[in-house]
Formats: sequence, structure tokens, C-alpha cells
Amino acid sequence: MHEWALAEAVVEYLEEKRREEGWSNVKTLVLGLGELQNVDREVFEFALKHLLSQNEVKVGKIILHLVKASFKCRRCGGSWTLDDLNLDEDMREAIHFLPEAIYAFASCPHCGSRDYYVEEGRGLVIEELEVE
Amino acid sequence: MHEWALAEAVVEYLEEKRREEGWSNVKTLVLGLGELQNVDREVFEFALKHLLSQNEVKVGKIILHLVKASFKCRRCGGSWTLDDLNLDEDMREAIHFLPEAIYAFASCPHCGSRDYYVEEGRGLVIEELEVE
Amino acid sequence: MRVREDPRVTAARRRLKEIKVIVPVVSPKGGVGKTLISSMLALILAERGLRVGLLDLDITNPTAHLVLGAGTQILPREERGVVPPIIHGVKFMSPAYYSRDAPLVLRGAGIADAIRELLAITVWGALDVLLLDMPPGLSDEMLEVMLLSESPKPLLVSTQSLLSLHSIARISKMLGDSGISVLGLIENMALTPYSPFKDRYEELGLSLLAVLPFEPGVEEAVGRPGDLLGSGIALKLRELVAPRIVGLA
Amino acid sequence: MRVREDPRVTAARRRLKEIKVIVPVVSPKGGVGKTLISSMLALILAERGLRVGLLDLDITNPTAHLVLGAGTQILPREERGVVPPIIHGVKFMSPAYYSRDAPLVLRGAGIADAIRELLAITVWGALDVLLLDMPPGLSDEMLEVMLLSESPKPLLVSTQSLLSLHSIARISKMLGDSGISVLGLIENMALTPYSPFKDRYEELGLSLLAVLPFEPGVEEAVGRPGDLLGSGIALKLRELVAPRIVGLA
Ligand SMILES: Nc1ncnc2c1ncn2[C@@H]1O[C@H](COP(=O)(O)OP(=O)(O)O)[C@@H](O)[C@H]1O
Ligand SMILES: Nc1ncnc2c1ncn2[C@@H]1O[C@H](COP(=O)(O)OP(=O)(O)O)[C@@H](O)[C@H]1O
Ligand SMILES: [Mg+2]
Ligand SMILES: [Mg+2]
Ligand SMILES: [Mg+2]
Ligand SMILES: [Mg+2]
Ligand code: NI
Ligand code: NI
Ligand SMILES: [Zn+2]
Ligand SMILES: [Zn+2]
Repeated sequence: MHEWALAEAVVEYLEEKRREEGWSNVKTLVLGLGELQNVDREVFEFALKHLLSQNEVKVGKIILHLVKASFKCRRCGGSWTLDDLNLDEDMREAIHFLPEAIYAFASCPHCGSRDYYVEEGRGLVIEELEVE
Repeated sequence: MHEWALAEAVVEYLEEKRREEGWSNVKTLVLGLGELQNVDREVFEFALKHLLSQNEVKVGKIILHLVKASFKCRRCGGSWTLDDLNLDEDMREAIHFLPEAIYAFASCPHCGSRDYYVEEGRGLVIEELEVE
Repeated sequence: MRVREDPRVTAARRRLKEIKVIVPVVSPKGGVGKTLISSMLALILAERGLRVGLLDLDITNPTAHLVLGAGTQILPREERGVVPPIIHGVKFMSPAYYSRDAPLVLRGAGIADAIRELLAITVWGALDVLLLDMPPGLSDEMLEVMLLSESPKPLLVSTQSLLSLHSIARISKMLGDSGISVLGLIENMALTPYSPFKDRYEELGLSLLAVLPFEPGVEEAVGRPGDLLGSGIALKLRELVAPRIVGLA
Repeated sequence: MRVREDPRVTAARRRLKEIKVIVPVVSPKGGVGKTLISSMLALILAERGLRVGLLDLDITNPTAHLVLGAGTQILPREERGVVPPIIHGVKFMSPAYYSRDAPLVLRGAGIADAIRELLAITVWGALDVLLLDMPPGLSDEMLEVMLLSESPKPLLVSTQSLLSLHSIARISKMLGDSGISVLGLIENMALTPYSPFKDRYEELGLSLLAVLPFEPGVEEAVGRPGDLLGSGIALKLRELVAPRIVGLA
């Protein structure tokens, strides 16, 4: 359940922002969950709500949405997604904790290069923060 | 006059693009000259036109414009420009050849950190390429 | 501010704040003994009863697990984060748990991302000391450490070679400019027990904590914490370096 | 394609295409002798009459100029690009000309930018061999080399330690996966003239070109090309390694 640590990070981030910027509540919080990190959405949402309930920051609406992972090769320019790779359970588990572990397991399906980047869908990101 | 090498790079780039994309001429070429690299505009323009005259790619209009250099600190978040730094002639000369040499000479004027990046105006960039 | 937009930065900073002393073991050159020294210091401080963590930040080429004989079979426990396994009294975290010892080829941006992720999710709990086994040089790894921890106390490692001295001078200048105070310097793999560069270190404002001899036998002790603790190097680290860290913790 | 949008990539590729063999001197670990070996090989090949270039790609910690005794006073000549000074017959290029030996702290993205710039503007002319003195590890530097040169022939350098062997296995797997054929391996700073890892190298498909002894005197020859060429290590490089490169050039 390292999803708790990720939820904690979001809550701590909101607290810090609030102190710095002086607003009182969050109206809407939009979080992107990168497909690569494969966060357990239910656990994460539960943790987030639980932590928020014990915290001073009040958040009105939480929107979570999955961001599909896409990759692009610096050598050949090719693109691909997770569906194009053969990652076993064990690898997916390692990547869950450390998304960069993917560089140990996968290379560009077009040219074999390891020199590629995650265009979108790496991990947890705060996409929008509407405050009042 | 390493400006020749930079002009050559642009011409070779246009040739390669033309072969790959199959167009015949460039209508407009817009180049940004980063303030940090401090390219001699006249020498560069002369070299570029000379090289183009000997080359198959025909370019209608060339627009060169200076992009002011700006920096941002990863540690304190502060911003600054070249005017805020005290770089002597010798340093400016080194930076002319290798813009990253600036990291040897300058740190963030707000907090002293070397962990900053060039937001804009590093070196030569192709900003627009209108072809026909 | 760009860095603040990343919730992992907030989380990593908070977690690192709970640690009394953070000691990145640094050198401009590789192969000078950073991994051996950081691992042995972690074992020695744990032996003394301190709460010690060791984090391998040589992301693309982690080797501290080999020195500790940790294997990568026992993975961190998942519990409100990832809880590092305890190896001979040391809470030990490494990217090797996840890369499974396959080659991890990453550009700097990926290295920085990996470091933020590890620091955001690793649950060290209350530690007296966290040792960081750094890769050679000053790049993304060290810049991330300087960004995420409040006042790291780098321990520099060098050899008795001129090239190494030259590079140590560069690195200590840069750390000084950034307002970081260096814990001290260890000269490793020494062929003479007296440093030929004593005066130079003084000029640079570096305190030479220990000169560790080249000890061929140490190679056989790699992977065996008990044997490492019995080596001549361990003796010196115990006497000359550990007390400095204990003093800060 | 992202990389093609950078005119420096086109220019760097064209310039590197004019060179017969490109030999990055690589190791996962630092301090194993890459700088010494790449500098000495450059001197040896030049002595044989080949047109040789040496480029220091250890951007944040360049030291090849110290080994060659090149100083950083004589700068490249500016002429339709930058023309590297010739040191003892070797066209020598280094970021140290521009960083003036101050500490250059760069994240990976800056390192990649610096490499592209240097490769786009350096006028090597027709070369038989370009040796690249690489930093330890596989990161931006090596990835840029793999991106910009068509078929580099890496020369791996290792020591007789288990940690180094482990890392060599990782690196050679990664290079193989990327379709790069390794020139061979040098075991450096050897304490025994016979490699303890011969069988392992064979399993990995690596040809062991030479075992270079640890030669304490070599330290004094650093900075003096003539003396370096007279060392025992030079003798071995001349006999066992140089012919392999000449054969490709
Ligand atoms: N004092 C020493 N005597 C003998 N061998 C040593 C000594 N210090 C380190 N070594 C060996 O040297 C090699 C490089 O050490 P390592 O700790 O991996 O360096 P780094 O982490 O700086 O690259 C390893 O094989 C290690 O066992
Ligand atoms: N065979 C050898 N015998 C003795 N000293 C050596 C030998 N090879 C390298 N050295 C010394 O070891 C140190 C590290 O070598 P260097 O070439 O800088 O390694 P790297 O470039 O891999 O970091 C230098 O001081 C160098 O002079
Ligand atoms: Mg190490
Ligand atoms: Mg390590
Ligand atoms: Mg080197
Ligand atoms: Mg070097
Ligand atoms: Ni989890
Ligand atoms: Ni110029
Ligand atoms: Zn590809
Ligand atoms: Zn700052």
C-alpha cells in the first residue's frame, strides 16, 4: 500500500501551498494517475479521503483520471504504449514502485534503443487546483 | 568565425528535411539567436546566405531575431537575465563557444545555487520553417 | 516555483527533515571507494546503536547491495510507503530492488525522477543518520540531494593521485559556493600512510579525517558485513570517522 | 522526430561520418583508467602516423588535458568552426578549454546540450580515429554518442574486482541489446597478469584485449606525453590494443 505515501504527498503539498498562498479551501482537485505507475485507484482514493478528513485543508471535489502511458524513442522517433510491450507481473510490480525501472526491462519496440522517454502517463500528477 | 559552423548546420538541416519531406523551397525561415551564445549576427547572416547560394535549397525570406537570455533557479525559484550577472570578456568568449560554460562562471544571484536552467535564449534555434 | 509543483518534492523534504544527519558520500572520480566506505560506515554506526539508513543513489549502477551482500530478493515491505529491509542493522534502500540488477540506462532527467520517487515513498522512520552512496561527479543526483535535503554534510572521498586532488578542489569550491559545509575528506587506497596533499587540503579548508590504506584483502570481504567490520579499514573508520558523524547525530 | 528538429544533430552526424572509427572508452565504474588509456592510445596511434582525435566527454569533470599536459591556455582556433589544438600529434578537444577548469555542475540535459554543441562546431577534418574519453556509467553522454555516431566501437575498461565485473556484465548486455559491437575489454590496474575473470568474459562474448598491470610510476608521467609513451602500460597498449584499432581505420 505505498499508495498511502503518494496520497500523503498530495495532502502535504496542499498544506504547503495553502500556507504559502493563503487560500482556505480547495474547490476542485484534478489528479492524473499515470498508467505506468499503476496506482491502485481505490486504495489511493480511500487513503486520500482519509488523510484529508484528518487534515485542515478541505477539498470539495476530487477528480481522478487515468492517463494512458505513451513512449517515444529518441533514436528512431517511434512511439508506443504499454500494450505494445511484454512486461510480466514481476516487472509491472517493480515499475509500480519505481516507474524508471521500465528502462531495465523494455527497449524501443521499433529499433531496440533504450534511449526513449515517457511522453505521458508516468505517475501521479496534480493537473488542476482550483482554490477559494 | 565559428558562426560558419552554425550556419552550415542550418543549411545541412534544411537539406536533410527537404530530402525527407519532399518539398522544393523554403518560403520563410525564422531563426532565433539566443543572447547567451552571442552569435555575431552579421557574420552569421553572411555565412548563411553564402552557403545557401552554393546549395540546392532556395530560401525566400530569412528572419533573424535575438532572443533575450533568461535563467531560473531550481532551488529558490528566482529569475534573472545576463544583465544581472558580472561576466567578463573572457567568460563571454567561452560562453560564445559553449553556452553551458556559464555554469562554470555564474550561480543564482538570489541564492548562490548552481542548479538553474536557461529558460530562453540559449543558442541558435529554428523557430519557423514555411516550405512550398 | 517549478520544483514546488511536484508533490514528491514536498514529501521528500518532509521525510528527510526527520533525519538528524544526512551524509552524501561524494567524489568527483569514481572507483575511489565511495560505495565501500558508505556501506562500512553504515554498518559501523549501526553497530554503535545508532538508527542508520543507507540509500544507494548511484541509480544507473547501484552496487551497495553487493557490498552489503543484500541480494535483491528481499524487497521493501509495502506499508504506507515502502519500508526498507534491515541488513545487519542498517535500513537499506536501493534502486536495485526494482531494476532487478538489469542495466538501467537513464538520462539525467530520469535519474532525478527516480530519486524523487524513492525519497517520496521510502519510510525511514526516525533516523539518526542517513548515508547516501553517490555516483561519481556532481550532476543530477547531487543536485537533487541539495534540493531536497536542508543541510547535507558531504563526506568527500579521494585518492593520493594528482588527478583526484585536482577534482576534489573543484568539487569543494562548488559545494562551498552553494553554502554547504563539508564534513571532511577521506583519502582512500593510500600507498603511504601520510597524505602528500595535506597542505593543499588545508588551503582548501578541508579537514582530512582519515587516510585509509590500500588493503587487498578487503575485496574478499565484499558481500560479508561481518568480515568487512573486521577489516583494517573498518578499524580506522570506527576511530577516525564515525565519531564525527555521531557528534552530529 | 524530436532529435531531427535540432540542426546541431544533423551537423554533428555529418562531421562524425567523416571519421573512420569512433572509439568511446567506457566503463560503468570510474577511476579504472579510462582517461589514462584513451589519452595514451591517442598518443600511440598518432605516433604510428594515424590521424587521431581525442575528445573529452567527461563534461562535468574533464581531466584528459591534465594527462596530456595540455593546459587550457592554447584554445581552439576559430575557422569555420573550432579547430582543436594539436597536442603531441593528437587533435585534442575538451570542454575544459571553455570552463577554464572551474567546476562545471550540470544536469544531464545540460550535458547533452554541451555535447551536441561541441560535436556540431568542432572541425576535426578527416580523421582515422576519434577516441572519446567518457565519464563513468551509461547516461546522457553515452546516449548522445549512440544517437550521433553511426557505429561506435566502445572499448571497455575494467579492473580485477568483482564489483567491476558485475557492472561490466550489465553494460555489455545493454550495448549488445542496442546493436553495438564492442571492440574489446581492457583489464587495468591488474595485480595478477592473468585475469581471474577470463571465463566470464567469454560467456559475455567480450574479447579481453589486454591486462595492464598496476604501475605506480605512471602517476609521475601524467602530464608528460613523452614519459607516458615510455611506460610499461604504453608498451602493452602498443602491442595488444592499437593494432585492433588500426585494423578498423
Ligand atoms: N582501501 C581499499 N583497499 C582495497 N580495495 C579497495 C579499497 N577501497 C575500495 N576498494 C575496492 O575498490 C573498488 C572500488 O570501490 P567502490 O567502493 O566501488 O568505489 P566507488 O563507489 O567510489 O566507485 C571496489 O572493488 C572496492 O572493493
Ligand atoms: N595501470 C595503472 N597503474 C597505475 N595507476 C593507474 C593505472 N591506470 C590508471 N592509473 C591512475 O589511476 C587514476 C584513475 O585513472 P583515470 O584514467 O583518471 O580513470 P577514469 O578516467 O576511469 O576515472 C589516475 O590517477 C591514473 O593515473
Ligand atoms: Mg560506488
Ligand atoms: Mg553504489
Ligand atoms: Mg576519466
Ligand atoms: Mg576525462
Ligand atoms: Ni503500491
Ligand atoms: Ni564565433
Ligand atoms: Zn527506436
Ligand atoms: Zn536561487
